[in-house]
Amino acid sequence: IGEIRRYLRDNNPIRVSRSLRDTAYKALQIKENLKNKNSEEPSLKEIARELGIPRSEITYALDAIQDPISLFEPIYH
Amino acid sequence: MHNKAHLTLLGKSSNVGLARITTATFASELDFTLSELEEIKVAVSEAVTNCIIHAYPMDEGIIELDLEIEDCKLIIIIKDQGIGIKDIEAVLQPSYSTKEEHMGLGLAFIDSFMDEFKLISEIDEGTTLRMIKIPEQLKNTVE
Amino acid sequence: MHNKAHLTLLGKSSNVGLARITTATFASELDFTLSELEEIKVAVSEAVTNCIIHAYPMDEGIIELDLEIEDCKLIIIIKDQGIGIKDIEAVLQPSYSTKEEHMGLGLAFIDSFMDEFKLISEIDEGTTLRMIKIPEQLKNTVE
Ligand SMILES: Nc1ncnc2c1ncn2[C@@H]1O[C@H](COP(=O)(O)OP(=O)(O)O)[C@@H](O)[C@H]1O
Ligand SMILES: Nc1ncnc2c1ncn2[C@@H]1O[C@H](COP(=O)(O)OP(=O)(O)O)[C@@H](O)[C@H]1O
Ligand SMILES: [Mg+2]
Ligand SMILES: [Mg+2]
Repeated sequence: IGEIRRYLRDNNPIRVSRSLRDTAYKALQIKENLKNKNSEEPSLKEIARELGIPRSEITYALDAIQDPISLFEPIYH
Repeated sequence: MHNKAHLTLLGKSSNVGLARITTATFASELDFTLSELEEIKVAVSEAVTNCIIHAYPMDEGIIELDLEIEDCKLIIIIKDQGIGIKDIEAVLQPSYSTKEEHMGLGLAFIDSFMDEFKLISEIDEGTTLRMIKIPEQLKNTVE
Repeated sequence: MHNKAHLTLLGKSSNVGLARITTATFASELDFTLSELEEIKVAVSEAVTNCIIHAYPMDEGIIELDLEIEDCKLIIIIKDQGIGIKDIEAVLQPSYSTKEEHMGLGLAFIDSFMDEFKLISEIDEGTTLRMIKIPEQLKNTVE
Protein backbone atom coordinates (compact mmCIF):
# COMPACT_ATOMS: atom_id res chain seq x y z
CA ILE A 1 0.00 0.00 0.00
CA GLY A 2 2.82 2.43 0.85
CA GLU A 3 4.29 1.72 -2.54
CA ILE A 4 1.01 2.44 -4.28
CA ARG A 5 0.82 5.76 -2.45
CA ARG A 6 4.34 6.61 -3.49
CA TYR A 7 3.57 5.68 -7.08
CA LEU A 8 0.44 7.80 -7.06
CA ARG A 9 2.34 10.72 -5.61
CA ASP A 10 4.97 10.47 -8.33
CA ASN A 11 2.81 9.73 -11.34
CA ASN A 12 -0.73 10.38 -10.28
CA PRO A 13 -2.64 9.59 -13.44
CA ILE A 14 -5.68 11.41 -12.12
CA ARG A 15 -3.96 14.60 -11.06
CA VAL A 16 -2.01 14.76 -14.31
CA SER A 17 -5.12 14.71 -16.44
CA ARG A 18 -6.42 18.26 -16.42
CA SER A 19 -10.05 18.99 -16.81
CA LEU A 20 -11.54 18.11 -20.18
CA ARG A 21 -12.55 21.67 -20.84
CA ASP A 22 -9.06 22.91 -20.08
CA THR A 23 -7.52 20.36 -22.44
CA ALA A 24 -9.98 21.17 -25.22
CA TYR A 25 -9.48 24.93 -25.03
CA LYS A 26 -5.70 24.59 -24.83
CA ALA A 27 -5.79 22.38 -27.93
CA LEU A 28 -7.89 24.91 -29.83
CA GLN A 29 -5.57 27.70 -28.77
CA ILE A 30 -2.51 25.81 -29.95
CA LYS A 31 -4.27 25.06 -33.21
CA GLU A 32 -4.79 28.80 -33.79
CA ASN A 33 -1.21 29.63 -32.87
CA LEU A 34 0.25 27.02 -35.20
CA LYS A 35 -2.14 28.02 -37.95
CA ASN A 36 -1.04 31.64 -37.72
CA LYS A 37 2.60 30.66 -37.66
CA ASN A 38 2.59 28.18 -40.56
CA SER A 39 -0.47 29.49 -42.42
CA GLU A 40 -1.90 26.01 -42.62
CA GLU A 41 -3.98 24.00 -40.20
CA PRO A 42 -1.82 21.76 -37.99
CA SER A 43 -2.59 18.07 -37.59
CA LEU A 44 -3.85 16.74 -34.28
CA LYS A 45 -0.48 15.03 -33.93
CA GLU A 46 1.33 18.37 -33.97
CA ILE A 47 -1.12 19.84 -31.45
CA ALA A 48 -0.65 16.82 -29.17
CA ARG A 49 3.13 17.16 -29.37
CA GLU A 50 2.95 20.83 -28.42
CA LEU A 51 0.47 20.23 -25.60
CA GLY A 52 2.14 17.09 -24.26
CA ILE A 53 -1.18 15.26 -24.02
CA PRO A 54 -1.96 12.05 -25.94
CA ARG A 55 -3.95 12.49 -29.16
CA SER A 56 -6.72 10.23 -27.90
CA GLU A 57 -7.27 12.37 -24.81
CA ILE A 58 -7.51 15.52 -26.94
CA THR A 59 -10.07 13.87 -29.22
CA TYR A 60 -12.07 12.87 -26.16
CA ALA A 61 -11.90 16.33 -24.63
CA LEU A 62 -12.85 18.11 -27.85
CA ASP A 63 -15.86 15.88 -28.28
CA ALA A 64 -16.92 16.46 -24.70
CA ILE A 65 -17.18 20.24 -25.12
CA GLN A 66 -19.28 20.02 -28.28
CA ASP A 67 -23.02 20.34 -28.24
CA PRO A 68 -24.49 16.90 -28.60
CA ILE A 69 -25.75 16.41 -32.13
CA SER A 70 -29.39 15.51 -32.17
CA LEU A 71 -30.11 12.26 -33.91
CA PHE A 72 -33.06 13.52 -35.88
CA GLU A 73 -31.78 16.97 -36.66
CA PRO A 74 -29.58 17.74 -39.61
CA ILE A 75 -26.10 18.68 -38.47
CA TYR A 76 -25.73 21.78 -40.60
CA HIS A 77 -28.64 24.06 -41.34
CA MET B 1 1.78 2.04 -41.00
CA HIS B 2 -0.93 -0.51 -40.45
CA ASN B 3 -3.66 -0.79 -37.86
CA LYS B 4 -7.04 -2.41 -37.46
CA ALA B 5 -9.94 -2.29 -35.05
CA HIS B 6 -13.47 -3.54 -35.04
CA LEU B 7 -16.38 -2.16 -33.03
CA THR B 8 -19.72 -3.91 -32.68
CA LEU B 9 -22.56 -1.97 -31.13
CA LEU B 10 -26.30 -1.92 -30.57
CA GLY B 11 -28.22 0.41 -32.83
CA LYS B 12 -29.44 2.87 -30.22
CA SER B 13 -29.08 6.60 -30.51
CA SER B 14 -26.87 6.84 -27.43
CA ASN B 15 -24.28 4.78 -29.31
CA VAL B 16 -23.80 7.24 -32.16
CA GLY B 17 -21.29 9.12 -30.00
CA LEU B 18 -19.44 5.92 -29.25
CA ALA B 19 -18.98 5.14 -32.95
CA ARG B 20 -17.96 8.72 -33.64
CA ILE B 21 -15.34 9.00 -30.90
CA THR B 22 -13.90 5.53 -31.44
CA THR B 23 -13.43 6.33 -35.12
CA ALA B 24 -11.92 9.76 -34.45
CA THR B 25 -9.53 8.29 -31.89
CA PHE B 26 -8.51 5.53 -34.27
CA ALA B 27 -8.08 8.08 -37.08
CA SER B 28 -5.89 10.36 -34.99
CA GLU B 29 -2.92 8.11 -35.65
CA LEU B 30 -2.83 9.63 -39.14
CA ASP B 31 -1.95 13.27 -39.88
CA PHE B 32 -5.51 14.58 -39.90
CA THR B 33 -6.31 18.15 -38.87
CA LEU B 34 -9.06 18.86 -36.35
CA SER B 35 -11.37 19.91 -39.19
CA GLU B 36 -10.76 16.68 -41.06
CA LEU B 37 -11.44 14.72 -37.87
CA GLU B 38 -14.71 16.67 -37.54
CA GLU B 39 -15.63 15.66 -41.08
CA ILE B 40 -14.91 12.02 -40.26
CA LYS B 41 -17.07 12.30 -37.15
CA VAL B 42 -19.96 13.79 -39.12
CA ALA B 43 -19.70 11.05 -41.77
CA VAL B 44 -19.74 8.31 -39.12
CA SER B 45 -22.63 9.92 -37.23
CA GLU B 46 -24.68 10.14 -40.43
CA ALA B 47 -23.90 6.55 -41.40
CA VAL B 48 -24.65 5.09 -37.97
CA THR B 49 -27.81 7.20 -37.66
CA ASN B 50 -28.95 5.80 -41.01
CA CYS B 51 -28.51 2.28 -39.67
CA ILE B 52 -30.53 3.13 -36.56
CA ILE B 53 -33.37 4.95 -38.32
CA HIS B 54 -33.57 3.30 -41.72
CA ALA B 55 -32.00 -0.15 -41.46
CA TYR B 56 -33.64 -1.05 -38.16
CA PRO B 57 -36.89 0.93 -37.99
CA MET B 58 -38.49 -1.42 -35.47
CA ASP B 59 -35.81 -2.74 -33.14
CA GLU B 60 -32.22 -2.22 -32.03
CA GLY B 61 -30.13 -4.14 -34.50
CA ILE B 62 -26.41 -4.69 -34.52
CA ILE B 63 -24.04 -2.30 -36.26
CA GLU B 64 -20.50 -3.27 -37.16
CA LEU B 65 -17.73 -0.77 -37.63
CA ASP B 66 -14.51 -1.88 -39.29
CA LEU B 67 -11.62 0.53 -39.00
CA GLU B 68 -8.38 0.18 -40.88
CA ILE B 69 -5.29 2.21 -41.59
CA GLU B 70 -3.45 1.11 -44.70
CA ASP B 71 -0.77 3.12 -46.49
CA CYS B 72 -1.79 6.22 -44.55
CA LYS B 73 -5.39 5.87 -45.71
CA LEU B 74 -8.26 5.59 -43.29
CA ILE B 75 -10.81 2.97 -44.31
CA ILE B 76 -14.15 2.86 -42.49
CA ILE B 77 -16.70 0.16 -43.16
CA ILE B 78 -20.13 0.39 -41.51
CA LYS B 79 -22.37 -2.62 -41.81
CA ASP B 80 -25.94 -3.40 -40.77
CA GLN B 81 -28.18 -6.42 -41.25
CA GLY B 82 -31.29 -4.34 -41.70
CA ILE B 83 -33.96 -3.88 -44.35
CA GLY B 84 -31.58 -2.90 -47.14
CA ILE B 85 -31.95 -0.28 -49.88
CA LYS B 86 -34.18 -0.84 -52.91
CA ASP B 87 -32.82 1.82 -55.24
CA ILE B 88 -29.24 2.86 -54.51
CA GLU B 89 -29.13 5.38 -57.37
CA ALA B 90 -32.13 7.16 -55.88
CA VAL B 91 -30.91 7.38 -52.27
CA LEU B 92 -27.63 8.89 -53.46
CA GLN B 93 -29.49 11.97 -54.78
CA PRO B 94 -29.16 14.89 -52.38
CA SER B 95 -32.44 15.71 -50.62
CA TYR B 96 -33.84 12.25 -51.33
CA SER B 97 -35.26 10.56 -48.27
CA THR B 98 -37.68 7.70 -47.76
CA LYS B 99 -38.77 9.32 -44.49
CA GLU B 100 -41.03 12.38 -44.63
CA GLU B 101 -39.44 14.53 -41.96
CA HIS B 102 -35.87 13.82 -43.01
CA MET B 103 -33.56 16.08 -44.96
CA GLY B 104 -31.97 13.42 -47.14
CA LEU B 105 -28.55 15.01 -46.81
CA GLY B 106 -26.65 12.35 -44.83
CA LEU B 107 -25.19 10.57 -47.82
CA ALA B 108 -24.48 13.90 -49.51
CA PHE B 109 -22.41 14.92 -46.48
CA ILE B 110 -20.58 11.63 -46.57
CA ASP B 111 -19.89 12.15 -50.26
CA SER B 112 -18.48 15.62 -49.74
CA PHE B 113 -16.42 14.80 -46.62
CA MET B 114 -14.83 11.52 -47.70
CA ASP B 115 -12.41 10.85 -50.54
CA GLU B 116 -14.24 7.72 -51.61
CA PHE B 117 -17.43 6.04 -50.60
CA LYS B 118 -19.41 3.09 -51.79
CA LEU B 119 -22.81 1.77 -50.79
CA ILE B 120 -23.65 -1.90 -51.21
CA SER B 121 -27.04 -3.22 -50.22
CA GLU B 122 -29.34 -6.19 -50.52
CA ILE B 123 -33.02 -6.06 -49.59
CA ASP B 124 -33.64 -7.81 -46.22
CA GLU B 125 -29.93 -8.66 -45.99
CA GLY B 126 -28.51 -5.32 -45.01
CA THR B 127 -26.31 -2.47 -46.12
CA THR B 128 -22.56 -1.88 -46.15
CA LEU B 129 -21.03 1.56 -46.47
CA ARG B 130 -17.32 1.76 -47.24
CA MET B 131 -15.55 5.11 -46.93
CA ILE B 132 -11.96 6.21 -47.38
CA LYS B 133 -10.30 9.39 -46.21
CA ILE B 134 -6.71 10.52 -46.77
CA PRO B 135 -5.13 13.41 -44.83
CA GLU B 136 -5.01 16.55 -46.98
CA GLN B 137 -1.49 17.21 -45.74
CA LEU B 138 -0.37 13.95 -47.30
CA LYS B 139 -2.03 14.68 -50.61
CA ASN B 140 -0.16 17.98 -50.78
CA THR B 141 3.24 16.41 -50.25
CA VAL B 142 2.58 13.71 -52.81
CA GLU B 143 1.64 16.18 -55.52
CA MET C 1 -30.84 0.53 -18.84
CA HIS C 2 -28.98 -1.94 -20.98
CA ASN C 3 -26.23 -1.50 -23.51
CA LYS C 4 -23.47 -3.54 -25.08
CA ALA C 5 -20.47 -2.95 -27.29
CA HIS C 6 -17.50 -4.98 -28.35
CA LEU C 7 -14.12 -3.68 -29.50
CA THR C 8 -11.47 -5.85 -31.10
CA LEU C 9 -8.03 -4.35 -31.56
CA LEU C 10 -4.43 -5.15 -32.35
CA GLY C 11 -2.12 -5.27 -29.36
CA LYS C 12 0.05 -2.29 -30.20
CA SER C 13 0.81 0.47 -27.77
CA SER C 14 -0.84 3.11 -29.95
CA ASN C 15 -4.14 1.30 -29.35
CA VAL C 16 -4.13 1.71 -25.57
CA GLY C 17 -5.66 5.18 -26.03
CA LEU C 18 -8.36 3.73 -28.27
CA ALA C 19 -9.38 1.20 -25.62
CA ARG C 20 -9.38 3.90 -22.92
CA ILE C 21 -11.46 6.41 -24.82
CA THR C 22 -13.95 3.88 -26.18
CA THR C 23 -14.50 2.53 -22.67
CA ALA C 24 -14.82 5.98 -21.09
CA THR C 25 -17.31 7.06 -23.76
CA PHE C 26 -19.35 3.90 -23.30
CA ALA C 27 -19.22 4.33 -19.51
CA SER C 28 -20.38 7.93 -19.64
CA GLU C 29 -23.95 6.74 -20.17
CA LEU C 30 -23.91 5.95 -16.44
CA ASP C 31 -23.66 8.60 -13.74
CA PHE C 32 -19.93 8.40 -13.21
CA THR C 33 -18.02 11.46 -12.05
CA LEU C 34 -15.05 12.66 -14.06
CA SER C 35 -12.66 11.13 -11.54
CA GLU C 36 -14.45 7.81 -11.70
CA LEU C 37 -14.14 7.94 -15.50
CA GLU C 38 -10.42 8.62 -15.02
CA GLU C 39 -10.16 5.57 -12.76
CA ILE C 40 -11.87 3.46 -15.41
CA LYS C 41 -9.44 4.77 -18.01
CA VAL C 42 -6.46 3.90 -15.82
CA ALA C 43 -7.80 0.38 -15.18
CA VAL C 44 -8.33 -0.22 -18.90
CA SER C 45 -4.89 1.16 -19.76
CA GLU C 46 -3.24 -1.13 -17.23
CA ALA C 47 -5.17 -4.16 -18.44
CA VAL C 48 -4.57 -3.53 -22.15
CA THR C 49 -0.90 -2.73 -21.52
CA ASN C 50 -0.59 -6.06 -19.69
CA CYS C 51 -1.96 -7.84 -22.77
CA ILE C 52 0.51 -6.05 -25.02
CA ILE C 53 3.58 -6.52 -22.82
CA HIS C 54 2.93 -9.79 -21.01
CA ALA C 55 0.41 -11.78 -23.03
CA TYR C 56 2.03 -11.10 -26.40
CA PRO C 57 5.71 -10.51 -25.71
CA MET C 58 6.76 -11.37 -29.26
CA ASP C 59 4.05 -10.22 -31.66
CA GLU C 60 0.95 -8.04 -31.91
CA GLY C 61 -1.88 -10.30 -30.81
CA ILE C 62 -5.57 -9.56 -30.74
CA ILE C 63 -7.24 -8.00 -27.70
CA GLU C 64 -10.98 -8.15 -27.16
CA LEU C 65 -12.86 -5.65 -25.08
CA ASP C 66 -16.42 -6.46 -24.06
CA LEU C 67 -18.39 -3.57 -22.61
CA GLU C 68 -21.75 -3.92 -20.97
CA ILE C 69 -24.13 -1.85 -18.90
CA GLU C 70 -26.51 -3.90 -16.82
CA ASP C 71 -28.59 -2.60 -13.93
CA CYS C 72 -26.50 0.57 -13.85
CA LYS C 73 -23.31 -1.46 -13.47
CA LEU C 74 -20.45 -1.15 -15.90
CA ILE C 75 -18.94 -4.51 -16.82
CA ILE C 76 -15.63 -4.58 -18.70
CA ILE C 77 -14.10 -7.81 -19.95
CA ILE C 78 -10.63 -7.74 -21.51
CA LYS C 79 -9.47 -10.91 -23.19
CA ASP C 80 -6.24 -12.01 -24.84
CA GLN C 81 -5.10 -15.27 -26.39
CA GLY C 82 -1.57 -14.90 -25.16
CA ILE C 83 0.84 -16.88 -23.01
CA GLY C 84 -1.40 -16.98 -19.92
CA ILE C 85 -0.51 -16.70 -16.23
CA LYS C 86 1.14 -19.51 -14.30
CA ASP C 87 0.41 -18.42 -10.76
CA ILE C 88 -2.58 -16.10 -10.40
CA GLU C 89 -2.19 -15.79 -6.60
CA ALA C 90 1.34 -14.51 -7.10
CA VAL C 91 0.61 -11.92 -9.79
CA LEU C 92 -2.14 -10.42 -7.64
CA GLN C 93 0.42 -9.39 -5.01
CA PRO C 94 1.25 -5.68 -5.25
CA SER C 95 4.78 -5.11 -6.56
CA TYR C 96 4.97 -8.56 -8.08
CA SER C 97 6.09 -8.54 -11.67
CA THR C 98 7.56 -11.15 -13.96
CA LYS C 99 9.40 -8.39 -15.81
CA GLU C 100 12.46 -6.86 -14.16
CA GLU C 101 11.87 -3.21 -14.95
CA HIS C 102 8.17 -3.23 -14.17
CA MET C 103 6.49 -1.91 -11.04
CA GLY C 104 3.97 -4.71 -10.66
CA LEU C 105 1.26 -2.26 -9.66
CA GLY C 106 -1.13 -2.54 -12.61
CA LEU C 107 -3.37 -5.17 -11.03
CA ALA C 108 -3.19 -3.35 -7.69
CA PHE C 109 -4.54 -0.23 -9.39
CA ILE C 110 -7.29 -2.22 -11.01
CA ASP C 111 -8.13 -3.69 -7.63
CA SER C 112 -8.32 -0.30 -5.96
CA PHE C 113 -10.21 1.47 -8.77
CA MET C 114 -12.84 -1.14 -9.59
CA ASP C 115 -15.61 -2.57 -7.41
CA GLU C 116 -14.96 -6.13 -8.51
CA PHE C 117 -12.35 -7.80 -10.60
CA LYS C 118 -11.52 -11.35 -11.52
CA LEU C 119 -8.62 -12.83 -13.42
CA ILE C 120 -9.00 -16.11 -15.27
CA SER C 121 -6.10 -17.61 -17.14
CA GLU C 122 -4.87 -20.74 -18.82
CA ILE C 123 -1.24 -21.26 -19.88
CA ASP C 124 -0.86 -20.85 -23.67
CA GLU C 125 -4.61 -20.22 -23.99
CA GLY C 126 -4.82 -16.68 -22.74
CA THR C 127 -6.15 -14.46 -19.99
CA THR C 128 -9.50 -12.87 -19.26
CA LEU C 129 -9.91 -9.96 -16.88
CA ARG C 130 -13.43 -9.12 -15.76
CA MET C 131 -14.05 -5.84 -13.95
CA ILE C 132 -17.16 -4.16 -12.58
CA LYS C 133 -17.63 -0.56 -11.56
CA ILE C 134 -20.72 1.07 -10.09
CA PRO C 135 -21.14 4.85 -9.88
CA GLU C 136 -20.45 6.05 -6.32
CA GLN C 137 -23.49 8.29 -6.53
CA LEU C 138 -25.69 5.26 -6.99
CA LYS C 139 -24.18 3.37 -4.09
CA ASN C 140 -24.95 6.29 -1.80
CA THR C 141 -28.62 6.40 -2.72
CA VAL C 142 -29.03 2.65 -2.29
CA GLU C 143 -27.60 2.63 1.21
N1 LIG D 1 -28.28 1.72 -43.67
C1 LIG D 1 -29.38 1.97 -44.41
N2 LIG D 1 -30.37 1.04 -44.49
C2 LIG D 1 -31.49 1.26 -45.23
N3 LIG D 1 -31.71 2.42 -45.91
C3 LIG D 1 -30.77 3.37 -45.86
C4 LIG D 1 -29.57 3.21 -45.12
N4 LIG D 1 -28.81 4.33 -45.27
C5 LIG D 1 -29.52 5.14 -46.08
N5 LIG D 1 -30.70 4.58 -46.44
C6 LIG D 1 -31.72 5.16 -47.35
O1 LIG D 1 -31.11 6.28 -48.01
C7 LIG D 1 -31.92 7.43 -47.85
C8 LIG D 1 -31.05 8.67 -47.84
O2 LIG D 1 -30.20 8.69 -46.71
P1 LIG D 1 -29.63 10.07 -46.18
O3 LIG D 1 -28.96 10.75 -47.33
O4 LIG D 1 -28.84 9.84 -44.98
O5 LIG D 1 -30.94 10.92 -45.84
P2 LIG D 1 -31.99 10.74 -44.61
O6 LIG D 1 -31.35 9.86 -43.59
O7 LIG D 1 -32.21 12.13 -44.12
O8 LIG D 1 -33.20 10.10 -45.22
C9 LIG D 1 -32.71 7.20 -46.59
O9 LIG D 1 -33.91 7.93 -46.57
C10 LIG D 1 -32.95 5.69 -46.64
O10 LIG D 1 -34.05 5.38 -47.46
N1 LIG E 1 -2.76 -10.47 -19.78
C1 LIG E 1 -1.71 -11.05 -19.16
N2 LIG E 1 -1.08 -12.11 -19.72
C2 LIG E 1 -0.03 -12.69 -19.11
N3 LIG E 1 0.46 -12.28 -17.91
C3 LIG E 1 -0.12 -11.24 -17.30
C4 LIG E 1 -1.23 -10.57 -17.89
N4 LIG E 1 -1.60 -9.58 -17.05
C5 LIG E 1 -0.78 -9.63 -16.00
N5 LIG E 1 0.13 -10.63 -16.13
C6 LIG E 1 1.18 -11.01 -15.14
O1 LIG E 1 0.88 -10.36 -13.93
C7 LIG E 1 2.01 -9.64 -13.47
C8 LIG E 1 1.57 -8.44 -12.68
O2 LIG E 1 0.89 -7.50 -13.53
P1 LIG E 1 0.84 -5.99 -13.09
O3 LIG E 1 0.28 -5.91 -11.73
O4 LIG E 1 0.11 -5.21 -14.16
O5 LIG E 1 2.36 -5.54 -13.03
P2 LIG E 1 3.41 -5.29 -14.22
O6 LIG E 1 2.64 -5.17 -15.51
O7 LIG E 1 4.10 -4.02 -13.84
O8 LIG E 1 4.32 -6.49 -14.24
C9 LIG E 1 2.82 -9.34 -14.71
O9 LIG E 1 4.19 -9.14 -14.42
C10 LIG E 1 2.57 -10.59 -15.55
O10 LIG E 1 3.43 -11.63 -15.17
MG1 LIG F 1 -29.43 10.03 -42.89
MG1 LIG G 1 0.96 -4.08 -15.79
